[in-house]
Amino acid sequence: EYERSKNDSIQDIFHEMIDETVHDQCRDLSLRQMRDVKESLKNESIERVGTSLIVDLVDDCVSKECQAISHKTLQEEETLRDLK
Amino acid sequence: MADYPDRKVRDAQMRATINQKLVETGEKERLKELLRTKLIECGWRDQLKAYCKEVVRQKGLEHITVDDLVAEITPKGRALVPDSVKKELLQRIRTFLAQQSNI
Amino acid sequence: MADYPDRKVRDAQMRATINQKLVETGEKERLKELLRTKLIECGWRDQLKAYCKEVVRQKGLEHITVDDLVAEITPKGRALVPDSVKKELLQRIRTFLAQQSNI
Repeated sequence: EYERSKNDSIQDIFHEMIDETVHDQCRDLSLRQMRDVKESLKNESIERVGTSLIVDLVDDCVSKECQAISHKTLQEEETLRDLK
Repeated sequence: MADYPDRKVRDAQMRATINQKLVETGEKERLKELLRTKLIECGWRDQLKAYCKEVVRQKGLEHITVDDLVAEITPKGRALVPDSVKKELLQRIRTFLAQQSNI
Repeated sequence: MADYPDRKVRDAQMRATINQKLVETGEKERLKELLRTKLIECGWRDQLKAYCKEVVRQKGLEHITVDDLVAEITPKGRALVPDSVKKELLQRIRTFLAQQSNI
Protein backbone atom coordinates (compact mmCIF):
# COMPACT_ATOMS: atom_id res chain seq x y z
CA GLU A 1 0.00 0.00 0.00
CA TYR A 2 2.83 2.34 0.92
CA GLU A 3 4.70 1.56 -2.31
CA ARG A 4 1.52 1.94 -4.35
CA SER A 5 0.86 5.34 -2.81
CA LYS A 6 4.45 6.41 -3.38
CA ASN A 7 4.38 5.23 -6.96
CA ASP A 8 1.09 7.01 -7.72
CA SER A 9 2.48 10.21 -6.20
CA ILE A 10 5.62 9.95 -8.29
CA GLN A 11 3.51 9.47 -11.41
CA ASP A 12 1.31 12.46 -10.52
CA ILE A 13 4.30 14.71 -9.82
CA PHE A 14 6.03 13.50 -12.97
CA HIS A 15 2.99 14.31 -15.16
CA GLU A 16 2.52 17.63 -13.42
CA MET A 17 6.15 18.51 -14.06
CA ILE A 18 5.84 17.64 -17.75
CA ASP A 19 2.59 19.61 -18.04
CA GLU A 20 3.98 22.67 -16.27
CA THR A 21 7.17 22.68 -18.33
CA VAL A 22 5.32 22.13 -21.61
CA HIS A 23 2.87 24.88 -20.76
CA ASP A 24 5.64 27.32 -19.75
CA GLN A 25 7.56 26.55 -22.91
CA CYS A 26 4.45 26.92 -25.06
CA ARG A 27 3.69 30.29 -23.47
CA ASP A 28 7.27 31.44 -23.96
CA LEU A 29 7.26 30.31 -27.60
CA SER A 30 3.90 31.97 -28.23
CA LEU A 31 5.01 35.27 -26.71
CA ARG A 32 8.25 35.24 -28.68
CA GLN A 33 6.51 34.26 -31.89
CA MET A 34 3.88 36.99 -31.59
CA ARG A 35 6.58 39.54 -30.75
CA ASP A 36 8.80 38.43 -33.66
CA VAL A 37 5.95 38.45 -36.16
CA LYS A 38 4.81 41.89 -34.95
CA GLU A 39 8.36 43.19 -35.21
CA SER A 40 8.82 41.73 -38.66
CA LEU A 41 5.47 43.11 -39.91
CA LYS A 42 6.36 46.50 -38.47
CA ASN A 43 9.73 46.47 -40.21
CA GLU A 44 8.16 45.47 -43.51
CA SER A 45 5.61 48.26 -43.11
CA ILE A 46 8.34 50.81 -42.29
CA GLU A 47 10.23 49.75 -45.42
CA ARG A 48 7.15 50.03 -47.67
CA VAL A 49 6.06 53.34 -46.15
CA GLY A 50 9.59 54.77 -46.21
CA THR A 51 9.96 53.88 -49.88
CA SER A 52 6.58 55.35 -50.75
CA LEU A 53 7.33 58.55 -48.80
CA ILE A 54 10.57 58.99 -50.73
CA VAL A 55 8.76 58.43 -54.03
CA ASP A 56 6.25 61.13 -53.05
CA LEU A 57 9.00 63.44 -51.85
CA VAL A 58 10.89 63.07 -55.13
CA ASP A 59 7.68 63.57 -57.14
CA ASP A 60 6.79 66.67 -55.19
CA CYS A 61 10.26 68.13 -55.48
CA VAL A 62 10.49 67.34 -59.21
CA SER A 63 7.10 68.99 -59.82
CA LYS A 64 8.12 72.14 -57.99
CA GLU A 65 11.53 72.28 -59.66
CA CYS A 66 9.95 71.75 -63.07
CA GLN A 67 7.55 74.62 -62.43
CA ALA A 68 10.39 76.86 -61.29
CA ILE A 69 12.58 75.92 -64.27
CA SER A 70 9.69 76.45 -66.71
CA HIS A 71 8.89 79.88 -65.26
CA LYS A 72 12.49 80.96 -65.28
CA THR A 73 13.19 79.66 -68.77
CA LEU A 74 10.15 81.40 -70.20
CA GLN A 75 11.09 84.63 -68.45
CA GLU A 76 14.64 84.43 -69.76
CA GLU A 77 13.48 83.64 -73.27
CA GLU A 78 11.03 86.54 -73.17
CA THR A 79 13.76 88.89 -71.95
CA LEU A 80 16.04 87.69 -74.75
CA ARG A 81 13.28 88.21 -77.29
CA ASP A 82 12.58 91.70 -75.96
CA LEU A 83 16.25 92.60 -76.08
CA LYS A 84 16.38 91.57 -79.70
CA MET B 1 -14.59 0.81 0.08
CA ALA B 2 -14.64 1.89 3.69
CA ASP B 3 -11.03 2.97 3.73
CA TYR B 4 -11.27 4.85 0.46
CA PRO B 5 -11.32 8.33 2.05
CA ASP B 6 -8.34 7.33 4.20
CA ARG B 7 -6.47 6.19 1.15
CA LYS B 8 -7.15 9.49 -0.54
CA VAL B 9 -5.87 11.37 2.47
CA ARG B 10 -2.79 9.15 2.68
CA ASP B 11 -2.10 9.62 -1.02
CA ALA B 12 -2.43 13.37 -0.68
CA GLN B 13 -0.04 13.34 2.28
CA MET B 14 2.44 11.22 0.38
CA ARG B 15 2.28 13.55 -2.59
CA ALA B 16 2.74 16.59 -0.40
CA THR B 17 5.75 15.01 1.33
CA ILE B 18 7.46 14.07 -1.93
CA ASN B 19 6.68 17.42 -3.45
CA GLN B 20 8.04 19.25 -0.42
CA LYS B 21 11.27 17.25 -0.61
CA LEU B 22 11.67 18.03 -4.28
CA VAL B 23 11.06 21.73 -3.75
CA GLU B 24 13.13 22.11 -0.53
CA THR B 25 16.19 20.48 -2.04
CA GLY B 26 15.92 22.45 -5.26
CA GLU B 27 15.61 19.14 -7.13
CA LYS B 28 12.30 20.13 -8.70
CA GLU B 29 13.85 23.17 -10.34
CA ARG B 30 16.89 21.13 -11.44
CA LEU B 31 14.62 18.50 -12.98
CA LYS B 32 12.57 21.12 -14.77
CA GLU B 33 15.77 22.69 -16.05
CA LEU B 34 16.93 19.26 -17.24
CA LEU B 35 13.59 18.78 -18.97
CA ARG B 36 13.86 22.17 -20.70
CA THR B 37 17.39 21.35 -21.87
CA LYS B 38 16.32 17.91 -23.14
CA LEU B 39 13.40 19.45 -25.01
CA ILE B 40 15.77 21.82 -26.77
CA GLU B 41 18.34 19.11 -27.49
CA CYS B 42 15.85 16.69 -29.03
CA GLY B 43 14.44 19.35 -31.36
CA TRP B 44 11.07 19.59 -29.57
CA ARG B 45 11.33 23.35 -29.17
CA ASP B 46 12.25 23.89 -32.82
CA GLN B 47 9.39 21.67 -33.96
CA LEU B 48 6.94 23.57 -31.82
CA LYS B 49 8.35 26.91 -32.89
CA ALA B 50 7.73 25.96 -36.53
CA TYR B 51 4.16 24.92 -35.65
CA CYS B 52 3.68 28.19 -33.78
CA LYS B 53 4.77 30.16 -36.86
CA GLU B 54 2.42 28.12 -39.02
CA VAL B 55 -0.55 28.82 -36.72
CA VAL B 56 0.15 32.57 -36.67
CA ARG B 57 0.56 32.56 -40.47
CA GLN B 58 -2.73 30.67 -40.97
CA LYS B 59 -4.85 32.63 -38.50
CA GLY B 60 -3.28 36.03 -39.12
CA LEU B 61 -1.63 38.11 -36.45
CA GLU B 62 -4.61 40.41 -36.06
CA HIS B 63 -6.96 37.51 -35.33
CA ILE B 64 -5.01 35.67 -32.66
CA THR B 65 -3.97 36.42 -29.08
CA VAL B 66 -1.08 34.93 -27.11
CA ASP B 67 -3.63 32.91 -25.10
CA ASP B 68 -5.18 31.51 -28.29
CA LEU B 69 -1.76 30.54 -29.53
CA VAL B 70 -0.83 28.87 -26.23
CA ALA B 71 -4.14 26.96 -26.28
CA GLU B 72 -3.49 25.90 -29.86
CA ILE B 73 0.06 24.66 -29.48
CA THR B 74 0.02 23.14 -25.98
CA PRO B 75 -1.75 19.86 -26.89
CA LYS B 76 0.74 19.37 -29.70
CA GLY B 77 3.54 20.28 -27.33
CA ARG B 78 2.45 17.58 -24.89
CA ALA B 79 2.09 14.97 -27.60
CA LEU B 80 5.52 15.73 -29.00
CA VAL B 81 7.51 15.15 -25.78
CA PRO B 82 9.63 12.08 -26.65
CA ASP B 83 9.18 8.94 -24.56
CA SER B 84 12.94 8.82 -23.96
CA VAL B 85 12.78 12.25 -22.29
CA LYS B 86 9.82 11.20 -20.15
CA LYS B 87 11.59 7.99 -19.12
CA GLU B 88 14.71 9.86 -18.13
CA LEU B 89 12.74 12.32 -16.03
CA LEU B 90 10.81 9.59 -14.25
CA GLN B 91 14.01 7.71 -13.58
CA ARG B 92 15.61 10.85 -12.18
CA ILE B 93 12.67 11.43 -9.82
CA ARG B 94 12.83 7.82 -8.63
CA THR B 95 16.59 7.92 -8.12
CA PHE B 96 16.30 11.13 -6.14
CA LEU B 97 13.59 9.73 -3.88
CA ALA B 98 15.52 6.49 -3.33
CA GLN B 99 18.34 8.60 -1.95
CA GLN B 100 16.04 10.29 0.57
CA SER B 101 16.05 8.39 3.84
CA ASN B 102 12.72 9.48 5.25
CA ILE B 103 10.34 8.77 2.39
CA MET C 1 -3.90 37.36 -48.93
CA ALA C 2 -6.03 37.17 -45.80
CA ASP C 3 -4.14 39.92 -44.06
CA TYR C 4 -4.08 42.32 -47.01
CA PRO C 5 -6.66 44.76 -45.56
CA ASP C 6 -4.80 44.60 -42.23
CA ARG C 7 -1.60 45.47 -44.06
CA LYS C 8 -3.27 48.46 -45.69
CA VAL C 9 -4.55 49.70 -42.34
CA ARG C 10 -1.16 49.10 -40.72
CA ASP C 11 0.64 50.92 -43.51
CA ALA C 12 -1.75 53.86 -43.32
CA GLN C 13 -1.17 54.17 -39.56
CA MET C 14 2.55 53.77 -40.04
CA ARG C 15 2.58 56.42 -42.75
CA ALA C 16 0.81 58.91 -40.51
CA THR C 17 3.23 58.19 -37.65
CA ILE C 18 6.35 58.43 -39.79
CA ASN C 19 5.16 61.54 -41.55
CA GLN C 20 4.44 63.25 -38.25
CA LYS C 21 7.91 62.29 -36.99
CA LEU C 22 9.56 63.60 -40.15
CA VAL C 23 7.74 66.91 -39.92
CA GLU C 24 8.12 67.37 -36.13
CA THR C 25 11.86 66.77 -36.21
CA GLY C 26 12.44 68.92 -39.30
CA GLU C 27 13.82 65.85 -41.10
CA LYS C 28 11.34 66.22 -43.95
CA GLU C 29 12.65 69.68 -44.76
CA ARG C 30 16.23 68.43 -44.53
CA LEU C 31 15.43 65.56 -46.90
CA LYS C 32 13.87 67.99 -49.36
CA GLU C 33 16.90 70.26 -49.16
CA LEU C 34 19.25 67.33 -49.63
CA LEU C 35 17.26 66.25 -52.68
CA ARG C 36 17.42 69.72 -54.24
CA THR C 37 21.18 69.88 -53.62
CA LYS C 38 21.73 66.41 -55.08
CA LEU C 39 19.67 67.28 -58.16
CA ILE C 40 21.88 70.30 -58.79
CA GLU C 41 25.12 68.42 -58.05
CA CYS C 42 24.34 65.52 -60.40
CA GLY C 43 23.51 67.87 -63.27
CA TRP C 44 19.78 67.09 -63.28
CA ARG C 45 18.82 70.75 -63.10
CA ASP C 46 21.13 71.74 -65.96
CA GLN C 47 19.89 68.85 -68.11
CA LEU C 48 16.30 69.80 -67.51
CA LYS C 49 16.97 73.48 -68.11
CA ALA C 50 18.58 72.63 -71.46
CA TYR C 51 15.59 70.43 -72.35
CA CYS C 52 13.24 73.22 -71.34
CA LYS C 53 15.01 75.69 -73.64
CA GLU C 54 14.87 73.11 -76.41
CA VAL C 55 11.10 72.70 -76.00
CA VAL C 56 10.58 76.49 -76.07
CA ARG C 57 12.76 76.74 -79.19
CA GLN C 58 10.86 73.91 -80.92
CA LYS C 59 7.32 75.02 -80.05
CA GLY C 60 8.02 78.75 -80.32
CA LEU C 61 7.82 81.23 -77.47
CA GLU C 62 4.51 82.64 -78.70
CA HIS C 63 2.83 79.25 -78.75
CA ILE C 64 3.66 77.91 -75.35
CA THR C 65 2.37 78.63 -71.84
CA VAL C 66 4.05 77.89 -68.53
CA ASP C 67 1.54 75.08 -67.94
CA ASP C 68 2.36 73.49 -71.30
CA LEU C 69 6.04 73.67 -70.51
CA VAL C 70 5.59 72.18 -67.04
CA ALA C 71 3.48 69.36 -68.51
CA GLU C 72 6.13 68.74 -71.13
CA ILE C 73 9.20 68.65 -68.93
CA THR C 74 7.85 67.02 -65.74
CA PRO C 75 7.78 63.40 -67.00
CA LYS C 76 11.34 63.84 -68.25
CA GLY C 77 12.28 65.42 -64.94
CA ARG C 78 10.96 62.38 -63.09
CA ALA C 79 12.73 59.94 -65.36
CA LEU C 80 16.03 61.78 -65.04
CA VAL C 81 16.28 61.56 -61.24
CA PRO C 82 19.23 59.18 -60.77
CA ASP C 83 18.56 55.97 -58.86
CA SER C 84 21.58 56.73 -56.69
CA VAL C 85 19.85 59.88 -55.41
CA LYS C 86 16.67 57.93 -54.59
CA LYS C 87 18.73 55.24 -52.91
CA GLU C 88 20.57 57.80 -50.80
CA LEU C 89 17.31 59.33 -49.63
CA LEU C 90 15.91 55.90 -48.82
CA GLN C 91 18.98 55.12 -46.77
CA ARG C 92 18.63 58.44 -44.96
CA ILE C 93 15.02 57.76 -44.08
CA ARG C 94 15.89 54.21 -42.90
CA THR C 95 18.65 55.56 -40.66
CA PHE C 96 16.32 58.23 -39.33
CA LEU C 97 13.57 55.71 -38.57
CA ALA C 98 15.98 53.32 -36.92
CA GLN C 99 16.94 56.11 -34.55
CA GLN C 100 13.32 56.73 -33.55
CA SER C 101 12.53 54.62 -30.51
CA ASN C 102 8.77 54.99 -30.50
CA ILE C 103 7.75 53.95 -34.00
